[in-house]
Amino acid sequence: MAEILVVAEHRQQKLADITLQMLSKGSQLADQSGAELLAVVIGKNVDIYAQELARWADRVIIFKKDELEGSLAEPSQMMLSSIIKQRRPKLVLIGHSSFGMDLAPSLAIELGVPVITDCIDVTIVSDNITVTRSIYNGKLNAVYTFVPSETVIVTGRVGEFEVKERNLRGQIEEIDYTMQENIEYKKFEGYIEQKIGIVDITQADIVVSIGRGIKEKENIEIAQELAELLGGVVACSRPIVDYGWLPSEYQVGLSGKTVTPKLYLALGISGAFQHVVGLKGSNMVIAINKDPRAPIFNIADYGVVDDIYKVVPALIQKIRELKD
Amino acid sequence: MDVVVCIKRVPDTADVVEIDASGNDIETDGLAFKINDWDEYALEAAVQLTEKQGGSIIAITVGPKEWDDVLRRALAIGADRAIRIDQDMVTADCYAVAKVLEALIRNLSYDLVLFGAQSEDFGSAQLGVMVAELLGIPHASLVVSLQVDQTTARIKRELEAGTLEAYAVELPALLTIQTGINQPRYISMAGIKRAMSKELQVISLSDLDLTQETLSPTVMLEKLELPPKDKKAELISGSPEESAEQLARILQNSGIF
Amino acid sequence: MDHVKEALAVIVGEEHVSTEPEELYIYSYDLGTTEPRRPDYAVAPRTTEEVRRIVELANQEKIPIVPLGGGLSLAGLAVPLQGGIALDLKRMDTIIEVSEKARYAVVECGVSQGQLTAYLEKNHPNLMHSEPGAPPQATIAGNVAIHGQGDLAQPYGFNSDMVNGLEVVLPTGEVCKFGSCAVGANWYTQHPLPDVGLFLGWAGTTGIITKVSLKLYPRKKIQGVGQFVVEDEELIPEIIYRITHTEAAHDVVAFSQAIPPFASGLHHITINLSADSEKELDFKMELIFDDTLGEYIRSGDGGFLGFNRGLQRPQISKTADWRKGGGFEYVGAIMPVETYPQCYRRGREISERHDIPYTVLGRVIGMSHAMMFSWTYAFNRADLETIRQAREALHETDDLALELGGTIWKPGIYGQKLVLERIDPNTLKLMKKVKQLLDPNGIMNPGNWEVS
Amino acid sequence: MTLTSYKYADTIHRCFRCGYCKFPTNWADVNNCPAYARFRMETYSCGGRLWLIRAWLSNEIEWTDHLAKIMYTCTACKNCEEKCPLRFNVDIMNMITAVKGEMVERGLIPSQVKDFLENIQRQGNPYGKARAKRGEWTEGIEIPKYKGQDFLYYVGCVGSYDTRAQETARTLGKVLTKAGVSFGVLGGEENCDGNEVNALGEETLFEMMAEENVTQFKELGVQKIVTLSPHSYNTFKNDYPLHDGNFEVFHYTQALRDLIQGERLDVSRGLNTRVAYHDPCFLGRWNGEYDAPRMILNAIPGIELVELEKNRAGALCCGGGGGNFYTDFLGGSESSPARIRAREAYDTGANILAVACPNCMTMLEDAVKAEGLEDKIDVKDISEIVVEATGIA
Repeated sequence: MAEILVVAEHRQQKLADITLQMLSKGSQLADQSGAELLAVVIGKNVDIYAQELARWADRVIIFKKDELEGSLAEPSQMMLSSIIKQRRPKLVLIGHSSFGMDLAPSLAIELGVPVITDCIDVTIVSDNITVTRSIYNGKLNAVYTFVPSETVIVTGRVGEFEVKERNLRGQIEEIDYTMQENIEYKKFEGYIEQKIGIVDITQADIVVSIGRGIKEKENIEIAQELAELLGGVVACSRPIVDYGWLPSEYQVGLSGKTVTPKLYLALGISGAFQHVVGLKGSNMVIAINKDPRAPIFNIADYGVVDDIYKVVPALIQKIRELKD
Repeated sequence: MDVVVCIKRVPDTADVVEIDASGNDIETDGLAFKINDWDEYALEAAVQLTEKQGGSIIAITVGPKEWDDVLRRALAIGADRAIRIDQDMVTADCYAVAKVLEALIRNLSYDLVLFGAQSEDFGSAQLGVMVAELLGIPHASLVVSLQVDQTTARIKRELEAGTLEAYAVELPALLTIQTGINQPRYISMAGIKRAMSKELQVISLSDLDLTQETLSPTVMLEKLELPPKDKKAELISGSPEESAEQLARILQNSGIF
Repeated sequence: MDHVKEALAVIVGEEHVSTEPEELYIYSYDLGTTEPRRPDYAVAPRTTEEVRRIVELANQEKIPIVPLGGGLSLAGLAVPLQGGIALDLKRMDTIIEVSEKARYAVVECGVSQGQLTAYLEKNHPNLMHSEPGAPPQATIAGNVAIHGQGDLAQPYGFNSDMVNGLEVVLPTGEVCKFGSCAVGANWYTQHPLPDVGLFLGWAGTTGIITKVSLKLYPRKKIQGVGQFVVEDEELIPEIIYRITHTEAAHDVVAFSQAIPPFASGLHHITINLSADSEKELDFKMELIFDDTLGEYIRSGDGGFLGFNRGLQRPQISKTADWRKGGGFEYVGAIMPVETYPQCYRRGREISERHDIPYTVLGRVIGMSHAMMFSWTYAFNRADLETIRQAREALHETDDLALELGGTIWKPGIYGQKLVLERIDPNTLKLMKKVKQLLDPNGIMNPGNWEVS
Repeated sequence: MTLTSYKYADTIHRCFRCGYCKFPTNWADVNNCPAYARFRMETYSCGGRLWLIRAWLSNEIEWTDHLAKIMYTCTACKNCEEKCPLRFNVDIMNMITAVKGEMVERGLIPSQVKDFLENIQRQGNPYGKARAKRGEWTEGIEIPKYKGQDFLYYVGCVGSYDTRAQETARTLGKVLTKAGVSFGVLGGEENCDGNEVNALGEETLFEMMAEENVTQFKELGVQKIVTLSPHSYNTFKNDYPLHDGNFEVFHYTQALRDLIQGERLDVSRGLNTRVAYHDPCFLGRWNGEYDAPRMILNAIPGIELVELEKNRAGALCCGGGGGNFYTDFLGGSESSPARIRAREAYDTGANILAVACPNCMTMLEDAVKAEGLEDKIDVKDISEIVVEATGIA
């Protein structure tokens, strides 16, 4: 029977969200195309993930290598290529995460199979796999197909695929793989955790978040004023951290934090997906941005197309008035 | 420390992107072009390395004649020489581009190969890692910190949720550079003019013993389309004061204050 | 961020505190020859309350505070000799009150001389204050803190004698008022309460003056300046005695300088007159230039160079360009009027020995009670040798002023040392007691007036 | 570059830092240097800048982002040159521009300035908007393309792209049409004039832009230019002749004055209101034109022209010069020069604050709103006042 293989990702004793997203998409595709879903997990103590993976996958394959640390792209590639060569799945699904970005392209080269990364949709219609990518910073979508190949690799964008619970009890199989070489050329030296800041933006009910549109470091104050007025905290998108205007613990997004506030107020944030993925759990999103085409307006509940300097001070004043 | 930096030319799409008549390319009339943002960080990282430790920088790209402008820019930033493989591969798949780059880099002397972590236009974030695999050298993607001694690159990769991971990678190695690793310097027009005298070599596929056939695609772009607007914000209009008033009411009615 | 900076930012707002190398560089210099010394913080408060909290913090942290207004003393009084906080007070620039009838103005400490002049011209054209010869950025409070004088010194004395009241943040953080304002709402007189005025002349070592009430004087409609010149410096004391006897002038200055060369060696006396009518002006002109100075003209000893209406604002900074080099410093000294001839001759010698164009100037204070002298030495900021020359000349001039029986005005460290060596031992003891009482932690402008 | 190779090595140390540069003509405050007004630290005054330039070039201090920002907060308003009593004052602007040039050369400029210049390099305007859209401001009105008419009406980047300034650009077009002036615009073929690029120290880029513009103007047979912006006026008049571009250049207020005086434009309908006029730096201090705008306003029946306390050579800059209308280093505070200016305008009791520069327009209109004075005083361009006085719809 044809197989779809999902590569499970985990870090520091936790299965990554993207893995559940890929499993959900994978099982849907498996159902549609009459394939079996295979989940592969590699690394230290990975047997602890087996039961959870087996809820989605027909078969869970475990490479338990307790000496492995770090993101594991290289050892994963070795073990994955061996199993892919052996089982020839028609589709390999990997998350387009820091792990997947390090792994998928080189795996594809080693196997000599096509790869398309960062997909926001995957369909299989009568054995033809079609994927959709979001390009030009969300302005266009591109639809791709593959030249005929026994196996293709697809990486999926974080946060694009909904998690749908399943209750299978897949078969669990542990493979004893002997690594032919020790990976001396790339040594893991540890994780660097983000400093815990004075404020924890993940716990806030109200987040006033600023982006490139704030223009000047000094102007962060006006966002702070609004945040204080609403009893919330200030957060930001990546450019603000890149400029060194706020420390990284204030960053919302893929490489930053995920927030789940009642209100997410995006000031001068264009809404790149890497940012948006961190605020999807917000109850209400309001965006103020000068550019009417900013993608943030596609995910916001309310939007104002205007200069934040004009609107925010006025907003502060109105809220004061209403509060009094 | 000899560094090869691979760069790309992309359209400046800050304003608007439209699909052309063919349906699988964008309308380039009236578009301005620029060096890919991430690649500028990679070049800056290379320049900072060689400023400190000596060595040379070669900037390379694959593209038609117009792409010389990004190489000129790379030379102005601090590359010592530049090579353009004269082949339009804008719509080619990454695998083919990776093979072309590998064929060139294989014959260059290098300790490090740097790529931008992704491109602004297609954003696949895969080319660098592919080239590393083809070259058979270690790689690391999403590098946000880089220190190099004679044999080793000590790097930090950006993971999710604010975590970084540190590695010591043996040289030669290939790294893809994430934004924020540095602040790319401004390149003055005088600098660009001065760089006109630096060496910019143009080579063809046949110089690399490659033929069109070896570059046959593995994936096909079928069409471009506008993303469906699944949800669109309710836009509030009026003067800033009017908008502010409405927003304040919305916040009040939602019990925010 | 270090915790002191953080605490300062809480007090004055982040924008108004800096530890950046650029601010620290700029506040490490004054405009004269004093060697720079970097502060650790540059801070610009807006209110007395902010100043008070900064002083409290400085006491907790044992950090020096060096207050400055225009920063134009030239003698290094605003250079943070022991680091700490450079406290730029120029944001405190509100003119709080002008009493037309009681002729005084209450100003915050950052109000500049130029600002008050412009304000009075616009809103109280019948009033003026005694404006010093400094650039207009010099502050009222800074000027009284160093016993400055201005263009009304001849009739009315030192500017510090024109103080009607003060608000001061003590070195231990208490805010005190002195004068009638300590008792009621009016700032019209410093007397007759028991004298606790321990702040004038102390150059910021006993507290930070945050408000000043300054006396204002009638401003007449016509202003002008008459020039008289003599060749023989020995005549100057007598001439000044006679002019002041008329009680008709409002500023009298004698000077001699090397530039322009044709006038070198001549002694100019400028006599500012003011009048409300042509009749009054004619009367004053006749009284001074005919009745009083006519004798010198007739004997050929002196010449009347004319009378120009309107007052030129001081352009003293031009001296800074004499050696094409952005700098000058002068020794100021309060001298007996009869020392003018020696002051001129010896000062000129010092200048010439150091290869600096000489300029010796004396402004009459009061009814010939004294003269405020300045021996000015231009230097070229880009040429260390000229700075060294100027510094040597300044030190020699400090010595000279004391040798001739004068006292040094707003002395720098070198001059302060000379004065303290000579001062009455009991006076010195009292100064020590005062300083220790007011500033137990020694945080206020340390390095200056180090009596303990 | 070191101090010795700095063009002003012989003069840079001559600043005494006496502080005259901060004052308006009448000494009323120390806020007439816009950057000093905003930050009130000595470093931001002209004297502070000159001392820091010398310290940097002689390696007493290192380059920092903060140093660059201090230099780039200078709005090139020329108040310092006007007030400095020393003879080297004629070169103060040049001294600062030269050091900005050195920072540009070394690539060490604030990110906002980098964005500005890269946007110009790429799209020919500081906003980074598509070059192709430069002519969109003409949509919806009849405005002729330039084809050898008497005047080239040059609009500039702000008038072409800023939505508020676009209105002004259109209004002026209507006024010129009404007066029967033979003129045309370049629309999408117009390129940036480069005045700000020059002020930001990107000399080579400026030279290229000037040469391109001169070539284009000559090919089109342009002889007379009327500009919307004093910034364009300044560079066409003073810099382009050095690049072989000798055109007869008018700021539009000069053109309108001539039209009114020549009775080609009838403003007799008048306007009953009180107007205060804000002198733009690049018309006033840079080019000595203080009278043309006032003559226009005085020619309109019913207008009572009042003066801001700080006017003509003593006017306070709106804070938008030297690229600051884009980089906005001086924004975000009640001490922002534009907001100080808005309060000063309100203090005159005027109903209208008249401007003659699109940069001033955007800066001051925002400031009036930020001050909550939008119901009390309107910011209007002189062309907009004229259009009302002529009764053109």
